[in-house]
This record gives sequence, C-alpha cells and structure tokens, in this order.
Amino acid sequence: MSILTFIKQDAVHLNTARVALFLTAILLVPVVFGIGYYLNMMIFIAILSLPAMGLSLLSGLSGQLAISHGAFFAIGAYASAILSTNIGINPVLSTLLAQMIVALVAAAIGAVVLRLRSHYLAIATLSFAIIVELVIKEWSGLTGGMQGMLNIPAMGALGREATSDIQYYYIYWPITALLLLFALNLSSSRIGRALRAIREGEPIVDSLGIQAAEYKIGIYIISSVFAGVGGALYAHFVGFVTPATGSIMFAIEIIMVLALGGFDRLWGALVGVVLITLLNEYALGFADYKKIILGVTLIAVMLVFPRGLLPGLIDLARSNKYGRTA
Amino acid sequence: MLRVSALEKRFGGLAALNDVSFSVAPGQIKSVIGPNGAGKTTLFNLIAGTLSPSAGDIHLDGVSIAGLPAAAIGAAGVARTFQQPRVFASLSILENAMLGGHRFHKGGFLACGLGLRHTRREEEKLRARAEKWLDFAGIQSIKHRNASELPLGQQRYVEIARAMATGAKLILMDEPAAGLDETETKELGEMVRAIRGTGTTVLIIDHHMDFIMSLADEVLVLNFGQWLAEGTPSQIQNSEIVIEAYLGSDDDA
Amino acid sequence: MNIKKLSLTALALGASILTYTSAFAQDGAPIRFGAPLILSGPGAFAGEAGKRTLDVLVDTVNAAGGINGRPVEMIYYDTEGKPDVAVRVVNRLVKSDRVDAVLGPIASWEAVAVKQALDRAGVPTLMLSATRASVDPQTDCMFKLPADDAIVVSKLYEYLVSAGLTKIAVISTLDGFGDGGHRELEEQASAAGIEIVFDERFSMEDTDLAPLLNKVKRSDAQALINWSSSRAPVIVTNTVRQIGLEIPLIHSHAALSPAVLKGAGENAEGMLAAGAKFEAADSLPDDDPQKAVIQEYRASYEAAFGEAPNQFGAGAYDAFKILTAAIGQVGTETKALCHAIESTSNYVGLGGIYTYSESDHAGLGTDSVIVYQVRSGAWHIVK
Amino acid sequence: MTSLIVSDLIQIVMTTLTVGSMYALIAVGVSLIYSATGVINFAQGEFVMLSGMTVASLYGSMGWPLTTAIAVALVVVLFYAALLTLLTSILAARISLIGVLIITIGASIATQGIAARIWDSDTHRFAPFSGEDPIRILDATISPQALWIVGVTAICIAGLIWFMRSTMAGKAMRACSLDQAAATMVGIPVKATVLLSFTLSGLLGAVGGILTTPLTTIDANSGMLLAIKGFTAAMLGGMGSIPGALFGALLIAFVETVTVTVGSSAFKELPTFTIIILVLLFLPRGLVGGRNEIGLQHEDLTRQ
Repeated sequence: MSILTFIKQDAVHLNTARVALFLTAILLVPVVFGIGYYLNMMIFIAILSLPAMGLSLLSGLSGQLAISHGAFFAIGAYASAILSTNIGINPVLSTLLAQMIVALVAAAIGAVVLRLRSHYLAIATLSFAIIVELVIKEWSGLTGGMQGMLNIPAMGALGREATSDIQYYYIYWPITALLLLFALNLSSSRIGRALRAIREGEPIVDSLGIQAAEYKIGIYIISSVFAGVGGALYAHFVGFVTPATGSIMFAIEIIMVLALGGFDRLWGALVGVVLITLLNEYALGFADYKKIILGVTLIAVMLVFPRGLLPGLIDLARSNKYGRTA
Repeated sequence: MLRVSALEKRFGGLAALNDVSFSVAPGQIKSVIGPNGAGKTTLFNLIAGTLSPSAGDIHLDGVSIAGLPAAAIGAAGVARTFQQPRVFASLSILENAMLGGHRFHKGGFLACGLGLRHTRREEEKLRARAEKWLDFAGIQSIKHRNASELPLGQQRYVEIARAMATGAKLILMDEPAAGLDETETKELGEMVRAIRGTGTTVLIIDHHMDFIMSLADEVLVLNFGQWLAEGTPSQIQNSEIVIEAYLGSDDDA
Repeated sequence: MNIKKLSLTALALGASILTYTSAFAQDGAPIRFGAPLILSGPGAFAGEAGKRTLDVLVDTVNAAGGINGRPVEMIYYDTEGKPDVAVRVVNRLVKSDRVDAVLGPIASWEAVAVKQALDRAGVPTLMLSATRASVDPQTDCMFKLPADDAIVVSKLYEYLVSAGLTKIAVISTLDGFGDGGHRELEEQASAAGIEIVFDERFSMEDTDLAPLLNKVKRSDAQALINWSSSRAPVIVTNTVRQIGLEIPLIHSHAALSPAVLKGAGENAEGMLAAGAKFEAADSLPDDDPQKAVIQEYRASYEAAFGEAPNQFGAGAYDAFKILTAAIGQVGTETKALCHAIESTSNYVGLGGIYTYSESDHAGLGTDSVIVYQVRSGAWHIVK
Repeated sequence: MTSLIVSDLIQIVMTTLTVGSMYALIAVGVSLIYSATGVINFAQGEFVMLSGMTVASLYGSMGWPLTTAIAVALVVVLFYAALLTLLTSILAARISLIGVLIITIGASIATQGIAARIWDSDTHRFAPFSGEDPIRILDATISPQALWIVGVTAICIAGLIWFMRSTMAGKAMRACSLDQAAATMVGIPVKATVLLSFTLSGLLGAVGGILTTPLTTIDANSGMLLAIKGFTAAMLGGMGSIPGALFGALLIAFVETVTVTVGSSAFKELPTFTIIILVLLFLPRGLVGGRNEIGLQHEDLTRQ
C-alpha cells in the first residue's frame, strides 16, 4: 500500500497532508523572498482567515449566516487585551482564556438565537453585534471606551516576546494552519455530516436520535471561537484595539470574504481573505475607488460564479477538462 | 412493547386524536388504517415526539416517552420513515445510512476536529454498520450516489437503511407503498417482513388494503381521531363497523 | 531678486554638498516623508487640505533644489478615518517605504492608535491631530501641531467666566476627539470656577439630536459646549436652532472650518468656538506676527485651489516647515533630527508660535488660541 | 410643572413621528422588495443618499429651483432602481438568496464610492422648505420641516396602501409576494412586478432623502446605516407587511426618543436591539405579522 492510497483512505490523513503541504509552502516563503513589508500583509491574512474560516464552518455546514463574527472577534481581542494589559497574564495564556469567554458568550447567545433561521438569524445576530459594540464603547472603565486600549503586550511567553514581523509570521501561520486542519477535520467528520443533514431537515435528524439543537449550538461556539482567536492574535499583533476592531462593517467584510471565496469552502475563505487584503493594500490611498472596485467585484463574482470564486473556478476547470476529453 | 393509553391531541378546539388506546407486541407488524383525517399521521407524530400529546400516555418497553423531545425518543429506539421520503439530498446514500448509526458514537466537536484516533475508528464502525444495512436494503451497489439522484421508490429504501441503522426497536412507516406499482409494493412487503425478521417491531400506515392485509399481524382502525376497531386482518375485513366507516367516506376505497 | 535667490540657493546647495560628501555619501538620495491622512469619509476635507498644502510645499522645495540637495518625496496613504487602517498604512510607511519622517495623522482616534507603531519604529513624527493624547504620554520623537484640547478648554473657560456664564452643559461625541475634550472640560472645570450641570455623550452616526438637545433646554445651563468633529457640529448647530435652544452655543476648535459654516448656513449665526488664529487673520491686529504668514498662506491657497483653506492644511504647513528646517540643519539621522525638532523655538506658524522643549512636545500656549463668533456668515474674533 | 410634562410629551410624540417617518420610508421600501424577491436590499439607503445629495448639490449649492432639483433626483433614483432590478432579479435569476444579498451589499458599497467621487465625502444639506424658525407648542418646539416629513410620509404610505389594495398592479404585487410560482402560472409578469416594487421603494427612499436632508444632513456614506435601521424596523413589524414596517419604524423611533429623553444618548440603540432579539424570539412573525414564519421559506440562505 503506497502512502498515497493510505492517505486517501482516511479524511483526517488527507486533510493533514494537505495542510502540512500548505504550511510548509507558507513557512518557506520568507526563506525564498527574505524579509519585507509583505510579511505584515501575510500576518494580517493569517489573522483575518480565522473569522472567515469560522463563518465558513457555520455557513458551509449549517447553511446559516451570522453577523456576529465581528463581535466575537472584538470580544476575543478585548478579553485577551484586558487580561494581559490590566491583569498582567501572559499573552499566550490570555489568548486561551479569552476563548473561554468567547465560548461562554457564544453558548449563551447561541442558545437564545439559534432557534431562528435565515434572515431572522442574521438580524438577531446583527442586533447582538450592535449591542456588543455599544457595551464596548460605553464600558470605558474596562475597555477604554472609544479611545480603545493601547500598548497591549506583544505575543510571547517565558520572557520572550515577538518583536518583528518575521517572528509573528512564524507564530501566527502555524496557528492558522492548525485551526484550518481542525476545521477541515470537523467538516469531514460525523459531526460535519450531522450538520449538513440538519441543514436539510432538523426534524428528520431529530428522529434519528440526534440532538440537532446541540449540534447547532456546538458549531456556533466553535465558529465564534475561531473569530475570537483571530481577535486575540490581532490585538497582540497590532498592540491596540478600538471599538472599530470588530464593528458591524468588519462583520460585513467577513461575509464579503466568503462571497468571494465561496460559502462552503474552508480553503475558499483563505482565497477570499487574500483577495480582500490585496485589494486593501493596493487600492491604498484611493478609498473611494477601493469601494467602487470592491462593490463591482462582489457583484461580478456573484453573477458569474454564484457559489464564490474558488468553487466557480474549480467548476470551470473541471468543465474544461471534460470538454477536452469529450 | 408499545402501549398507547387514552392518547389525545387537540389543535385549538379540534381533537385530531381522541382517547386512543392500543398496544403493539414485540416483533409484530401492526398496521394503522383509516380514512383521511382519521389521525394516523398525528398518531405517528405523537409517538415520534414531533408533537406532544394533550393528554394520555405512551410507553415504550414500560417507560413513558410521551412528550419527550423527538431526539430523545429517537434515542430510545423509535425510528420512522416519512410519507414523502425525506432523505438528505445533498449527502450520498452511504452518508445517509451512516447518520442512522450516528447516535452510538461519542466523539465530540473537539475530538473530531483534532482527528483523534478513536473518532476515526468510530467512523470505520459507523461505515461498517451503514454498509450492513445498505446491504440489507439492497442498495449497497449505489451507495456513493447522491441521494437526490434516486427515484422515489429507491429513496424509500435509503430511509429504511437509515432507520434500521439507528438500531431502532420500533419503526414507524408512514404510507411506505404510496406511489409504488404492484411489483414494487410486493418487494416492499418482503422488505417489511425482513425488518420484522431482525426482531424489530413495525407500526405501519397504508392505504393499500391488499398490501396491509397480507402483511400485518394486527390492524388498528382509526376514524375521525377515534379508535374504531382492532384485530387480525380477517377480523377487520369482516367487521361491519369498519366497512361502514369506509363506505361512508368517499375519499378512500 | 531672482538672481540673489538663485545664488543663495546655489550657495546653500554647495554648502550642503560639502557637508554631506564630507559626512556620508547621502548626496542626492531623496528624503521620504510619509503622510497618513484621512482622504475619504466624513473627515476627508481635512486630509484633502493637508495633501494639497503638502503637494505645493514639496514642489516648492524641490524646485529650489531640495533640502541640502536632496529632493523631497511625499508618500500619501488614506487612513479612511479608521484607526486600524491608520496603523496598517503607518506600518507600510515605516516598513515598506522606509520614510524618514511622518506627518499625520489628523483624526485624534487615528493618532492615538498609531502612536505605538511609530514609537517602536523610532520614526520622527509630527502629528496633525488636536488631541492632547497624541503627545501625552510623551514619547521620544513625536510632536504635535494643532492647538490641543487642554489649551482650548482653558481659553474657553476663561472666556465663559468673563462673560458670566458659569453653569454649562457639555455634549461630546463618543470618539477619541470627544474623549479628549470631555476629559479636559471635566478636569479644568472646578479650578476655573465653572459648574457642569449637564453632561452627555452621543454618537457621531447620530443624525437626530433633538431629544438630546431638548434635555439641555430643560437644564439650567447658561451655555452649551459641543465637543465634536467632522459633521457633528453641523448637526448640533442646526438642531439647536430647530428646537429653539437659545443659550450660547460653543464649539471646539474642530468646528473652525468653512465646511461647518456652509453646512449650518444661517443657523450658524452667533455661535462661538475657540481655536487657533487661523480663521480670522484679517481681523488680527497688525502687530500680531502671525497675521502676515496666515494671510499669505490663505491667499496662495485660495488662488491655487479656488476655495478657502482650513486649519488642517495649516497644520500640515507648519509641520512641513518645522520638519524641513530641522532636516536642513542636521539631516535625516533620527536622533539628531528629533533633537533638532525639539529645539524649535519661536517658529511663527499658521497655527501659533511654536516652541518645543524636552518636556513639551505640543509647543503652544493659550496665547495662540482665540475665541471666535460667527457674524454674517464668517468667523470673527471675540477675544 | 404640568406644562413641562405636557410639553415633554408633545416633544416625544413629535420627535417620534418625525424620526419614525424617516425610518418608515426606508422600512416600507425594504419590505416591498422583500415581498417581491425574498431578499433584504442592503442598498435601500442609497436611494435616500442619492436623492439627498442630488438635491443638495443642484438646489443647495448650484441654486437650481427646488422643483427641478427634485425632479432630477427622482429620475436618478428611478434609474438606480432599474439598475438594482437588473442586477438582483434579472441577471441573478439562479443565485442563492445570500448571493443576491451580497449583490445588494456590493451595489451599496460601489454607490458610496461613486457618490464620493461625483460629489465629495463632506456633509451636505439644503435649506428647509419653510424656513428654519421653529414652531412652538407650549414649551415644545418643532421644525416646520418635521411637519413636511410627517405629512408627506403619511400621504405616501396611505397612497401606497391604496395602490396595493385597489389597482391591478398592486394586486399583482401582492400575489407575487404570496407565491411567485403561482403568480407566474396565472399570467402575472413577475419581472415587471419586481421592477415595480424596486421603483416604488426607490421612490419612497427618494422622498425620504429629499425631506430629511435639511434636518439630518447627508453624505456619500450615509446609506448603509440607514438601510440597517430600515430593515430592523421592517423585521420588527413583520417582513413583507407595509403596516408592519410602519409600526416597526414608529416603535423604534419611540423607544430611541424615550431612551434619550429619560436616559442617555450614548445608550440610544441598546433598548431597540434588545427588543428586536426578543420580538424575533417570541413573535417570529413580527409585531404586526409579516408574510413568513421563521424558516417556512428561505430556510437555507446559501442554497441556490
């Protein structure tokens, strides 16, 4: 039995192999291209991929859309910032502790709003996000109000902290890759299967003795924690957080990322983040044009590839291939 | 094994089901018949937990299951097939059947995401279990096809494999022969007997009299939400009350 | 005149070439400045004026042969009025464009956010934001230009006490600018003999302020201070008129712009604001050293762009002048440059007369701030 | 003392009506489009922005007559409504609901950028129709423009309700909103109906922009926040129901006004959004009762 067939047999092996290959390539990039500003961009891609992957898990598996991922990004960022800045917990630990807070909030909110679906769920999660933003703005004793929090400790532990982009690059990308692997595994496991089934009919799933509601809350929590980890990594990288960090516009931007990359593809989320980051970076100084480009791109992608760019291009490649052989 | 006592379901002021009591012995095929609106599907929904009863009780192996959530009743060993086959259209047939065995395994979100070894072993077991019942239902050869690609008749077998994979003690089948031709109905009868052969109890609703009469061990007749008659097929066929009820309604023959 | 200027330039050029060739081979390499400015969104008028001003200044300097023979290159990025974007573009200026100095940002909430990144990178920075927080706590090489909330508040309180208006209502926006002003208004009140009888925050996105201002109307305040920037002063002014609130309306220095006058129209009549002398150069006494400088800038800006400049362009102007003067003295080596900027003394600028020191990176005193009132559609000096 | 309380109440009522009318013009528009297409139109606020900016520049800055400026603004908005119909309903015939939602987001963002290029990013305003001097009722005051807003909104919405109930086209719209497939079968031109609903809701938005800009000001980026307010109001009342949208809008305006009056401006939106979550949970069809129960239709946003 060759390695390839061994890998093919098991989804976990296949996912691991793909992610390992991807991570290796990513880690080799600085070796080949050296140190440069692009590292900064790549770090943002690693960070923003997390909320995008989180939302992709939710929308891809359960077919639902939440506008709360910006809020959980903010909760992760603020919680870790407060724990590390005010209490002095080290950033690695505070990042982890922050996720417990995110998970608790997500569980509480999920238990309440996940009975809703479709536009109603979207609006309910939007309302929650607006409330979070207000609380952050108003609870200035804790969050620094509109001014936000400054001088958040850099990521690090044991007396060593990351100071340069290259260090962040080598810390953050493995984290993103591991979470990508987690998401891929989850999606190809029996839990992913159950969620895809719930998407088609909750009563049938219930009739099989599966607690559909629990699964929905579970995936909502996991998906929110992805956003929360992204927030914490963001806070310890840029060193400040403000109420704009996880605003409604940010949540909408994540949805646009998925629109570009495909709602049911985890890899697509990465592609979407890369596209948005490049656009942000190269349309710098032309915010009005950036808006025009972004808006027109979204419309064009949706019209040409309704399932998103990545799935669309894959379909296109397939049809061409079959076209040639036929 | 199933005992339904004085069961009642009201929607607003209307009683869809009123004071219905009966029981099903283990390993039996029991059929529920009655004109449209007799409350047959309501009865199934109550047993399966999709609806909760207004009054009365339902016992499964001596344990009351009335009013429990559907998932808990599913876990207690009641599975069902639906009037319109309801398969998970975007999943493969194998995956549909694997969902039947889903509840036996414990691997949670974290274990599955981490791809822990035991979750992968579970997955193997799940697959083996699913394949066994696909084999039983005779659709093993097409297991990789998408469930949505199948004709209605075959979707019924996917539902059966899925229900059997849950390890159910009792299967509720709501008009499984609807839309089937004669040969197919015959095959389905064989399948139902095979299910009984595994020791599973079957409660079945259907309109095809020939089909039911040749298949059922016992028949329960409902009319306007009321218990009308109960007995062996031949007793029922000769019951004047039943004949009258059926003649009185012009929907069914 | 021309020949004289030319020969002077040549002389300076020659001198600089000498100094540089003798020191290090930096000759002719461009000096790069980064300008992270708000160029889109509701505050775009501020960044736009800054950019126009800097463009002209750069052209002038380069036409004259650059600074010590080195041409100046200006790199602009749009901060979009968002702190996270501001940090991203500042990182890019520092890490990718490797600028020698930064001029900006303008919005207070951007300035506060980029402080850490700039301080880490050790790039000399001249902040164009009005909030005290941009240089407080002080860092090694960060200076600010516009008059800040601390001195504006103290000037306003001085005026209010002299006018007998000691019971005031304060409204401020929920953002970095509102935060800074709100803090100063609270801290300085009791010492100045002012009682704040009403104090509430509101959101910049809020377009309906009638319920808030109705509450002010019911309070026994003798004057209303509105500490907000961008479009909020316009909405406040219009609403004050619409609900018939008749106590004096006083704005922060952020309201001192033609855009606010235009947006508020006739509703602006009678309102007050405190800030730099920039908006009323013509009514300044002739012995005011700033008068000529301001008049000249205003005239040339209006000639070039067909509209009146604003204080944000003026801030950029002063920053550029102070920075290039310092570079002219010591070149672009960071430490020396910071020291040179810190030694700026009595520079007569558009925004005031600047004197930085080791303990003061804000550079202005209350004497550079005046109180204005709008009369027949224009800002006039009250005090 | 009593007069103070009475004028407080008058003030609250007047502000609620004014702000509620602004929200209602957007909410009813959102609701109309939702009925016709099943999609929440994120670009709804752009109707308001485009009309407000057009009138502000033509009438406010360039000194054209008000009526001409309004006419031009209406033409601009009608053109925009047709464009949105094309993008969301004609070209995007086989796209998932979320895809169409994204198209409306894309349209909104692009419109903001284009508007900022055509005009600028500054705040704009033009003089109120009947001057700036407030009208006094006891101690309460109200801007004459507020009367314009409330009056014209009332006429527009009453007219719309009449149109929906009494004309063939209106009945066709209602039929479409109930069941598009069935409407097609009985020969109702669905695409034309969709265009009609975009047109009507565009006109409502335009009226909103023209009426409210003198009070609230407008800038190129105002649209999206207005849209969010609008569809929250529509959802609160019950999606797809015109009286519902009106009621939701007034309720939000009332809650906001009371919150600011007795509490603090900083918390203006907190009660509103808490109420929304509660209403969605306990009265899924909205307070007045909209077309869809949760999940009855459009269960899966990503399905095509």
